[in-house]
Amino acid sequence: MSSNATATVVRTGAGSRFVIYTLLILFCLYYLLPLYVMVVNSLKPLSEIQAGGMMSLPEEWTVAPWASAWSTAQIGVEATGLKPFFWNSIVMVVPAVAISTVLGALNGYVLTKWRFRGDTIIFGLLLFGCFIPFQMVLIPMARMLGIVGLAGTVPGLIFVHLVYGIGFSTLYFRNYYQQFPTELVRAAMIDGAGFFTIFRRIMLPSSGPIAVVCVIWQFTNIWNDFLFGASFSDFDSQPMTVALNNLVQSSTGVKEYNVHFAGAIMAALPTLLVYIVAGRYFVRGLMAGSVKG
Amino acid sequence: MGFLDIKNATKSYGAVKVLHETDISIEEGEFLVLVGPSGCGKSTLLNMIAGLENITTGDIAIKGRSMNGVRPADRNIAMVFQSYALYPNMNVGQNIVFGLEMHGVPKPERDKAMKEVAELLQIEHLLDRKPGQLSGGQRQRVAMGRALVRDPDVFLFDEPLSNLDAKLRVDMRTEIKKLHQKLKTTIVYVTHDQIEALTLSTRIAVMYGGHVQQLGTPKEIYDNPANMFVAGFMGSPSMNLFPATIAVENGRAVARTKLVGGAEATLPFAEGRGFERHEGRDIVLGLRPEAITDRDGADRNSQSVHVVEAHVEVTEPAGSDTFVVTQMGGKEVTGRFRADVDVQAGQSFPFAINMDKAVVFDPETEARIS
Amino acid sequence: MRGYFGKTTTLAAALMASASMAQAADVEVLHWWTSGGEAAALNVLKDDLSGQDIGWQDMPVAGGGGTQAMTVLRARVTSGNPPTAVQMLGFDITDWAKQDALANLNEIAEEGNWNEVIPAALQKFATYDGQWVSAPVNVHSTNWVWANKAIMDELGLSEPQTWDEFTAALQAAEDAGYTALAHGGQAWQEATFFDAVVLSVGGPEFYQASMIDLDPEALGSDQMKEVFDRMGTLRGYVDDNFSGRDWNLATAMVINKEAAFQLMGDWAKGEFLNAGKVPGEDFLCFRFPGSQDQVTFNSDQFAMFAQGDSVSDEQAALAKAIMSPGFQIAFNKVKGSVPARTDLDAGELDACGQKAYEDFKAAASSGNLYGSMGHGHANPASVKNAMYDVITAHFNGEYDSETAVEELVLAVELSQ
Amino acid sequence: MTQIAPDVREVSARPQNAGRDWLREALPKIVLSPSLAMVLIFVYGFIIFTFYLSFTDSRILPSYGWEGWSNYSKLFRIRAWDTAVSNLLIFGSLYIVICCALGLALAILLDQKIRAEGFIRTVYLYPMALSFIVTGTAWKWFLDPGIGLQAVVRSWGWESFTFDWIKDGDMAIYTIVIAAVWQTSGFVMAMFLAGLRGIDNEVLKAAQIDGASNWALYRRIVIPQLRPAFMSAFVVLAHMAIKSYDLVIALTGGGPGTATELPATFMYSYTFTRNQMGIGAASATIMLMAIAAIMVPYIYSELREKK
Repeated sequence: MSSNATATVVRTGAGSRFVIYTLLILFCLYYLLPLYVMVVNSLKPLSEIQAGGMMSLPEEWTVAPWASAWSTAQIGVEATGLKPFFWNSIVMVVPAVAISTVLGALNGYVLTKWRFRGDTIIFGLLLFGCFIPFQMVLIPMARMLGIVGLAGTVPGLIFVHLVYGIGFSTLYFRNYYQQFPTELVRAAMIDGAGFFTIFRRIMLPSSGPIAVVCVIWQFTNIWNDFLFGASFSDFDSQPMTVALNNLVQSSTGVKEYNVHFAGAIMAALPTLLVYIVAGRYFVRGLMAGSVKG
Repeated sequence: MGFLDIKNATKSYGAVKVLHETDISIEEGEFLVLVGPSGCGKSTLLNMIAGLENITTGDIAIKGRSMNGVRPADRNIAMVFQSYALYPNMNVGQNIVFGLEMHGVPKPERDKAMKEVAELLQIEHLLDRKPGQLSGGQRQRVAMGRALVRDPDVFLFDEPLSNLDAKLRVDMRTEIKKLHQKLKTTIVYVTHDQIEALTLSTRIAVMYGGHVQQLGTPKEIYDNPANMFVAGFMGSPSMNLFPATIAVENGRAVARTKLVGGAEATLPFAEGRGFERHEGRDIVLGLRPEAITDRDGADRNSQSVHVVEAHVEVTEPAGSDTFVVTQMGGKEVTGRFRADVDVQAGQSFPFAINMDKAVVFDPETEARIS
Repeated sequence: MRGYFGKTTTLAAALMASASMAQAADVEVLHWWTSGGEAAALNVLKDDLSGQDIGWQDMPVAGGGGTQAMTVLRARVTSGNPPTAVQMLGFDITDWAKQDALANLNEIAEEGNWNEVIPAALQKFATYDGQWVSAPVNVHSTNWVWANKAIMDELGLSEPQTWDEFTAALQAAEDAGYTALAHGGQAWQEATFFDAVVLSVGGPEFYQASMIDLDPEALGSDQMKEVFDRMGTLRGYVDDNFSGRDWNLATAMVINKEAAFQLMGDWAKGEFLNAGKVPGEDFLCFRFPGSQDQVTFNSDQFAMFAQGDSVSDEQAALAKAIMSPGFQIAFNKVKGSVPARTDLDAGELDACGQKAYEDFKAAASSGNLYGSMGHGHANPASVKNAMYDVITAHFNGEYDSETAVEELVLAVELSQ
Repeated sequence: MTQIAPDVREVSARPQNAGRDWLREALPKIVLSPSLAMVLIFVYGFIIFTFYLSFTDSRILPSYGWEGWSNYSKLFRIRAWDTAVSNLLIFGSLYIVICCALGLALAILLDQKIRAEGFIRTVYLYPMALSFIVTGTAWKWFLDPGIGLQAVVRSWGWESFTFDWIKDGDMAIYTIVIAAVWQTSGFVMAMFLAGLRGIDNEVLKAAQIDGASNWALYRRIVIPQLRPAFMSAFVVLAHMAIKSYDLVIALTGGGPGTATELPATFMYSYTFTRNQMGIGAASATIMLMAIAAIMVPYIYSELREKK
């Protein structure tokens, strides 16, 4: 786990450094282009968009589309904007991410430090579960939720995300804990610490980097999910993506592209924020285990 | 019944038996070293004593109480790991008392114990640091402190010095020895370093291939190795082992072996060892380097020193001694000469061989013949 | 199928029974009307209900012309937690009715005389097995051509009456440097062409046989090859950049005088009006040449999901409100469609709307009202989409007309 | 020793309780069991359920009339299915290969003590944070020859520039690749960057002293050491490729025609849009078997090696 966090010692000449920077900047443009299109067009009046020129800067700058997307755009019968749905998403995403991370950590802990006959098969089963197409589970899942009485509830939705997120969080934590010295666990056992004490006092305090990776991954996936959010929510718990979809996909009527773009960026802000804030720990977290072994 | 009894213990992973039937019994206050090359089963045995691995068959008892099924925390043992296994998120003080905390010892007592241990190991100034900020030797001390504070029945050490540099290793070795002499605790210590084994232990179990090859005091192990493996593994440079044949001359058993150039050396055994009955038998003769010296360096108390002219192949001055290499029975043989002896490679030189110290092995079974 | 669903509905009923205690007098409505105008129109309904102390729980799921909503509906029903009322189209209503999932609205229908005021072609969808199961909100007709009047005037064109006149007009527009036909390359838009072309080639009988009765002979006939040939001709007048374009962008081409014509349902009118264009002055609307007497339609309806034995009071109130003349006019004024009932005064509608309402009433009384295949009112979803596949593949040049006919027969067979 | 430590012997000497022992032994398994149970029911149970449905006459909702193999025989006669499968092969292999190549290249470039590395890294990484519900429209515009890249380049004076793949049935699938690569390659880059940072610099110094050129250094020393990163990237990418749904819906809706249909969109459309749940289930079954055929040996070999 003691990895060298610095850049490579490979040396490059001035000429190749110029080429490297040029390439890096070109790719920055590639990655930023769609965001540029969205931002620029979210700051134009609709008439400018309809007049064409999706790449050009606004002649008249306006934040009206943003205000509209946030609080007055038509989402359903009422023109509420995305505001109320934002909270719905938070209420669902935060517990789902938290539980799935903790559960993944526990699973990884058991699978690496409390190994038993057949544990690899169980891990294989969990891992393969990541690959199931979500469209396939929609109907049986709805049925199960109905049977246990969680249909159309926030806990139900959290549960669904938990089930289909568990594979990846277990994968991350298992690979990370595999690098974690087993001797520490043994020392703690001899010191008299039990299963959960070791987890809480020894493993968790050292799990920061991988927890960041896991949280980023789960947060992104759950926040951006549309299918489950639309199918398993209720009228009062529809998440942000469903609202955004309603904003953008309205079948007939004028398409207010500027408002759509503003709403889209708005819906993406929390995930963007997570990436920007936690991004620096992300590579470190990946480094500390998940891409090794 | 001893303080720590290992009775017929075995360990298997599936069909693979990594530890064969093992019986070891030591008394309170003994320092048992399990020594052997990697993969010999020594760490497995230690983990079984600790309760970190289950026993497949047999029994391990501490103070007469069977430990089967008793979890590590309830065995009243403490362990020092090779990597020290210090909890990275806790400072030194917390590391030391973690075990006490887990056993429900109240905080004032814990703090008192921590102070005492820190004082004993001279690490008081480190108590607030995190393990990551410590040097190797300091970590080693903290790891020991963590074990000491528990006042266990048995201390278990798993190659505790192998991550230290050579100088520090020697210092810590001495320190452990002192500590043992002072505290008189029972210790089981695993190492692959035979010098550590010889210097520290009161008893050594030499292990190889999942078997205990020999269990005995350091002197027994050194002087009377039970077989060729033990002979070769313990001591440095290791014991010379070369083929010879037993003959009887004038009613006295001798070993005959070939020197470089085809000359035959005849080496009489000490009186009364009874090798006469093995007349004509092919053997492997074992001689420590210190039993092969220059003429003046030979042991004056020895009954049977014999001088042989032999061809010197290499000399290796080592400061206090010079190691001189020749061949006997087609094998390289190293002798330990005094440093001021003028001996050159290529010349023929008299080697004084102390046959009192000779050990004899069966070439087939590799066991010692007595 | 009944066996399975019987169980779910019992369960659903049990769940809903407990749930509805807590939230008595609320209706949860699943729909996909999220654009400003539509939502405003629905608000009329909401206010109407709140006047009767019935709360409105809004459950909008937009996307794919209601397909997203239908997916959600299936999850909701399977989980035993169906919405109170659901916006539905055509054969979806029948499919759900077959599952015994919908509430019987006969009492309200009788009271409101629905049998008289709703044309038979609509009743085909709104009733199942002699029971009213849904309340139609509107009727969109889909065989419209929208034209830029400035271009037509410039080229001296009048409203084409026949296929040949139409192709001549298209050719003239193209020769003058305009995009002759504004079109968005999405399956349903191409299917909208197809509806109109089928009618223009073979008339109502052929439409009935091929699109509604799915007669393999009609589907494999020479007439059908002619239909595909004409589709190919239309393809020739579409610009290269059509694929994937949203319909409203195509409409914008007509508005902006880039294109001369667009074939689209009456919802396109909203785009013209929003752009400040005046019907009859800036743009024209007329029936696709060769289908002047027919109206192909699709109709949004609200079906009520059964909650126990009988329709609940709130559902009844909602159904009544939907069928009320006030709502029908108010809603359709905004939506661009026409009321589903034939007994209203259309004075409040605009010129195109009045014309459409007259056409609709005429077609209804003369039996020329046909469900649109392109909009799921001629045959079930599986067949419709199978036809989409072939029509789109042909339109995109993957098949020639002959292959297309063969594929159409096969696709329809496989989808049933 | 007793003088320096409190006596803990009493605690350790307490009699063993059989029930507690059992609990202690079983605790790890108990902790794991909810996850296992969830996966067994909600993944494998559903797979079996879907498998069963594929033999039934299910249309709008599950129904249990036995139909035998007819859904499968219908499935294989549907041309869109062939298209979907071959598209997945094209898309999946291109997507994985390009993402890995690009991710690796960017990681190597970014590993050269670049100024503002943190910023550039975030720029490369952020697309992963966005769903295609968000970026779909922007991409659609960008790829649209009428208003997107083609139009812009032409307005700069290069009149013959043509980029109309999204409108071209043969090329449209490649535009899906472009957008998919855009979304994930930054993430792959981060994985490789982490792998690169984990490589011992001593080894690189040694190789430099041995006279290895930079090119040889990377090809012979560095890249072989990135194998675990490749493996992780492969799992993530394969999983994304198979699940690609939003992407296609947002960009092309499966068109032109059925040119960009993928198994995931096919399955969704038959199960939900076309009310032919039986065929949808059959396609899901085939898809799962294909996934299993690729992933099971991979997972097996990975897990075996690690022992």
